[in-house]
Amino acid sequence: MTTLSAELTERSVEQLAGDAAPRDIFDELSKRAVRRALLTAIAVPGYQVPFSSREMPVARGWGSGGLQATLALIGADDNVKVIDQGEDAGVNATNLRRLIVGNAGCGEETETGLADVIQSRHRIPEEPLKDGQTLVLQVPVPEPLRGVVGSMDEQRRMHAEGDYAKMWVRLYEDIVRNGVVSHSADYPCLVNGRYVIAPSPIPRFDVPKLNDSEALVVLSAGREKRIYAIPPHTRVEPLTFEDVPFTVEHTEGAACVFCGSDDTYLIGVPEEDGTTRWVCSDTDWCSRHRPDDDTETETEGEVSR
Amino acid sequence: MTTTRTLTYGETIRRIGRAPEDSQRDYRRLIDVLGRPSRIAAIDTVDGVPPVIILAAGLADVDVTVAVLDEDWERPFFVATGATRTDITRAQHIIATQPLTVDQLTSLERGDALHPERGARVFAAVTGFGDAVDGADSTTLILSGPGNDGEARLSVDGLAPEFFDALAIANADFPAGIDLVLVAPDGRIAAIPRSSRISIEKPEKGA
Amino acid sequence: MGYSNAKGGEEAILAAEQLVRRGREAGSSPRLTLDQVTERLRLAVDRVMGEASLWSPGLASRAVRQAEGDQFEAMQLLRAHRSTLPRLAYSEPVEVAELRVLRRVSSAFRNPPGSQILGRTLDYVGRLLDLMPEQDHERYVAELEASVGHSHGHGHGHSHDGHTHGDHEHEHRVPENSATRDLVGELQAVAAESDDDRNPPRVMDLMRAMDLLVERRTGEDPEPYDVTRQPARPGAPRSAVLSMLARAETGALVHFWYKLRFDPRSAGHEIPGEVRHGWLPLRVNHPLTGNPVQVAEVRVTDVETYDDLDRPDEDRSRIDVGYGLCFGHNERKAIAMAGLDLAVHRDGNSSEVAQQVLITLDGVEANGFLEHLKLPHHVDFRSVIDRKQAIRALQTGTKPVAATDATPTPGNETQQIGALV
Amino acid sequence: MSLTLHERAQYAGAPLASPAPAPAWTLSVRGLGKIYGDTSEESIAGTGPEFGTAVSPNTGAIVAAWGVDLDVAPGEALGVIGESGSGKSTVLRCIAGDEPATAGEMLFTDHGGSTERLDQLSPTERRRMRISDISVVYQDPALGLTMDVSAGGNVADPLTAAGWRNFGRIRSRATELLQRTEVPIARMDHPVKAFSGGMKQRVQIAKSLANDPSLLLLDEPTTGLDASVAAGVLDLMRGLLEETNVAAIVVSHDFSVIEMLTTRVIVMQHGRVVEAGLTDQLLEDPQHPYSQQLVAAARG
Repeated sequence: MTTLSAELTERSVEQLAGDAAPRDIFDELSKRAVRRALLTAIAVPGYQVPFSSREMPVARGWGSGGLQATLALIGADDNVKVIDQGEDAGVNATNLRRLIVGNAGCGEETETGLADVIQSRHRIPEEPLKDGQTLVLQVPVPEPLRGVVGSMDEQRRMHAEGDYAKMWVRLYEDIVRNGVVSHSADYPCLVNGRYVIAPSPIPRFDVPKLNDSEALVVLSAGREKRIYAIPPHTRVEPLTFEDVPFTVEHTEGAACVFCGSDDTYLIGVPEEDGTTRWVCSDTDWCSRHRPDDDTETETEGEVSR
Repeated sequence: MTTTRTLTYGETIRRIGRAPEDSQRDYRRLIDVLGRPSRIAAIDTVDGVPPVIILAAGLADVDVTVAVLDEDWERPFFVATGATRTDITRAQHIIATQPLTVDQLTSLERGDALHPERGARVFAAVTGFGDAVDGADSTTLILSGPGNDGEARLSVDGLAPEFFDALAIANADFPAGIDLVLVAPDGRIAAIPRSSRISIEKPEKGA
Repeated sequence: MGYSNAKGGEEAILAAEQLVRRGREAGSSPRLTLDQVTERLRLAVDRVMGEASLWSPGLASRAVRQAEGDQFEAMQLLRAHRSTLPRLAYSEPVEVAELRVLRRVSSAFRNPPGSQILGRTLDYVGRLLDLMPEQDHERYVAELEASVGHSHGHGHGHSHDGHTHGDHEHEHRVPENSATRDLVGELQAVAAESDDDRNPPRVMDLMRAMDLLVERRTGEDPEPYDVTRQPARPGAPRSAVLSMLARAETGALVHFWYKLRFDPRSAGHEIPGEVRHGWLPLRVNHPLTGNPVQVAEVRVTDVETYDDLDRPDEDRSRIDVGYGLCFGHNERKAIAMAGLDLAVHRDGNSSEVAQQVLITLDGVEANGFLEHLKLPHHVDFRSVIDRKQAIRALQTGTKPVAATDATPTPGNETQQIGALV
Repeated sequence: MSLTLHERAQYAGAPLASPAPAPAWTLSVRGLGKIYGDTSEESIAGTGPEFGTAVSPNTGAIVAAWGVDLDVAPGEALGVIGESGSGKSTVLRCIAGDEPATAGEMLFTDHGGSTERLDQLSPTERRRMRISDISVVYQDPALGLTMDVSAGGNVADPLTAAGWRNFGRIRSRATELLQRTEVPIARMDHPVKAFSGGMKQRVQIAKSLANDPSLLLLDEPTTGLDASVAAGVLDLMRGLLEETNVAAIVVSHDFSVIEMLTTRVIVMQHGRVVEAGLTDQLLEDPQHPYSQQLVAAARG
């Protein structure tokens, strides 16, 4: 390959890419494809709409679906909140937020109430969502029947016919064997009395927030190229038998060491002495509900260079 | 509904093709009304181009099949959007500047339980939303289902009650069905997803 | 020059090799130095060392260069070279707790004891193709050097190699509220790869304190099973599984782990308690004094992972443990290894999963057998054609076509049988 | 919220036809046929008892069953007997909906008196019939049960499919059914793969009765079980048929099974019905040579 052509390709690539302008990471027509798929998802609540999911600057399984949904939704005048496990400053949330704000030139927000679009992995914020807000949930495995039946054709038939008997049998077997429903996060839910969905690995604690929500909830699975939605004021019920109450994660006597809350989703921070300190998973909510005189800014764990 | 053809052809094409920030804003309004059937929102209008064309253009591109039921606007629409043109029975998007007949509605692709996404989306121009003083040519729909706390009412001018009866039957086989987007000349929009159950409120005085 | 299998192979083979040798030296660019391979293609070198199961960055970079970047060729070269090396001694067992950590993250806990240490990782960087023009490189490196000074423990100012031009000026503004500062305090980003000694408490000890774990220290497997001396077959102990996983091909491990995600019995996935990259001491007993002496340090990635036992026949109150360790910095391999160690434990060491882990994941074996298809098979193929003709003759009731060479065709014999059927 | 026919009609405002007076039979089949391969007319000729084969000389197609007529009324059990290859299991699979019939009309009337043309229903509607209207007990339990699931769980399957959502009631209904079919309740929560052949059939029978079906299809239910176990299952089956008002079709190659369970029987050979009549009459005085051969074998 002669040097002339090497030089040529370098210059043409540079003209194409432009020097320092923030490059677009998701082209306009791809946004329209996601928008069209989302229209069907809203019109058929709970149905997993196949969509032309593109590879993104975040790896598959790290939020590429959520990123495409958010970028398809937002404009420059939107405020975007991005959280991972409930934390704005989580490293993955930080990376996603950088990409979104850098690309769309939109506002950046950590207060749930002030955000137009909230992209989240595995949590629904503690602050109740309002009319006009949209929650985008990142979804690793969109198919609730994945652990029930192996064949994908059979899974599609079951959804098409609303035939979820096998799912209920699993629930029956679970209770018979363990005395309690042992399904932890990503608890299967029935949307609009028709489709069973995987609500993404949110804790059972967050599932009731999906029912009759004021906000539109968009669930986007980039790797498996499926998008589905829960419109506002739509019935979402966790699959439970009438006489087996739906329980949520709760530890008796646990309260957040920062804000004292005992009715938000808490996570245990293991201490050297074997005890566990509880802290809010929704760090932004926690910071806005601390007693005013709280000067304690003790950091978690040891600071290491 | 005619438009004065003062615009040059090139001018029309430019106005149909929406800038990314416009189509994004239109879209947010569309999913707001689609998610809450009976809610009415408004998109920014563009002089000389019917809003129904504007809204649909923002969602059209080479990857979507469209049927434009309007001789004047058909060619400029396809030139401006590059969308793939097809006949009404196979189109994913149908743009109707005039009321669709019941036959046309029943001929649309509704998808099936295995492929609900194949159900068509109709962008239909209407004259208004219950604006006519004497209620003439106005149909009041009672909508229930996702997006509504119980029942909600939506009055639509410019589409006959039979149209909505046909829509109800077309969407009876949920999840197969058709999603309807209604666009008034002043840019107001509303939508009826196939998940909505529709019944027509009988007017008090003789129909 | 065409080649015929029968004769004249010698010249053809030599000619082919010359083409390879000349091809390798062609081109206007200078020859790739070993330092360039080791420093600029370090992850390729790490991967080849793992899959060849030989720790030698120098030899591995030679293999990568010689193989022109082809991983399978490189691991084949290094594995074959390994067979030329005499085994001088057996190293002493080392506690993995002694790992001197460069990077350590936990998915299971927000604040693991000893905190998350991000270290050098691309995990939280936008994976954008770097289109920076070549001539800007010097300026970029200069800025990089300058930036090492001001980025300190606090905040996310971590610099990371190979990040894109676009991100370069982008200032991380960490949202300023107290909770986030607390979190940031914990999520320490190690600015540069520091060498000071550090081994934080292990998450495993924490889990054992909670008494939720399945006990895998059963003592049934005291001496590590040596897969190079005794081929590992189903039923082999855990140390055989771990050894085969350690030398398995990275792509095979990733795909085999991913395949399991679509089997309803293992649809959920495990959660890594700890992913670590760092240095392990290598000790042997001194021939005279008999005391262990450290002779080297080996860089490894190790992963400890936990899974919810949710099958009917399992103890639902317990969490199972998987472990994986491999040479160099190869997190996807170690994560897959730990997941498959756990999967084999759950399914049993004579299960189908165990068999596939032990038999099908070695890159040299799999690729060797695959590429052997290029070898001449004309003897077998003639035999295949012969049977096809015999069956076709039976179906159409005709006498089979006489074979091209003079050897007697079994025609009449098939005809007789044909009449009987 | 998949819409039933009734809801759909009402929803769309169209008037609903009033149900016709309930007919005498649960199932009436006319001209049932199943051809594997070329299904044109050409395949029929040259097949049947008189030709001693079901393989069409013209097209090579297999005319597994052709021109089969049968009726069965509530509370009655109809036998279908023939050797393997006679087409008896094919007939049963077509009625069950496991296979689409090539020809024929199948009219089905449930307890409530509403009638359906089974052969005109979509696969989805056919499957829905199998929840509460038509149940099958297969010779191979793996076709009727999910092996990794417990006995109770297998009985819960049709109950949840029919909309039962109360765990306590599901469990007591499953317990009641398993007790009725003499499955030891202590083993109710064990996976059925651990059960013996006879016990698996008893679980299948319990599962088949879960939603009080109008029609019960038994495909060689005791074949492959040793004599004493088979006798126990047949005895149980006979008791259940007498107790409930279910219509049943019993397919078997064994006249003693037919004799024990059924009141009427049809004899099939090479895909055709060669004789039909009351079971005990046919046993006493079989007309068709093939029937005589079968009866002789049973008496032998």
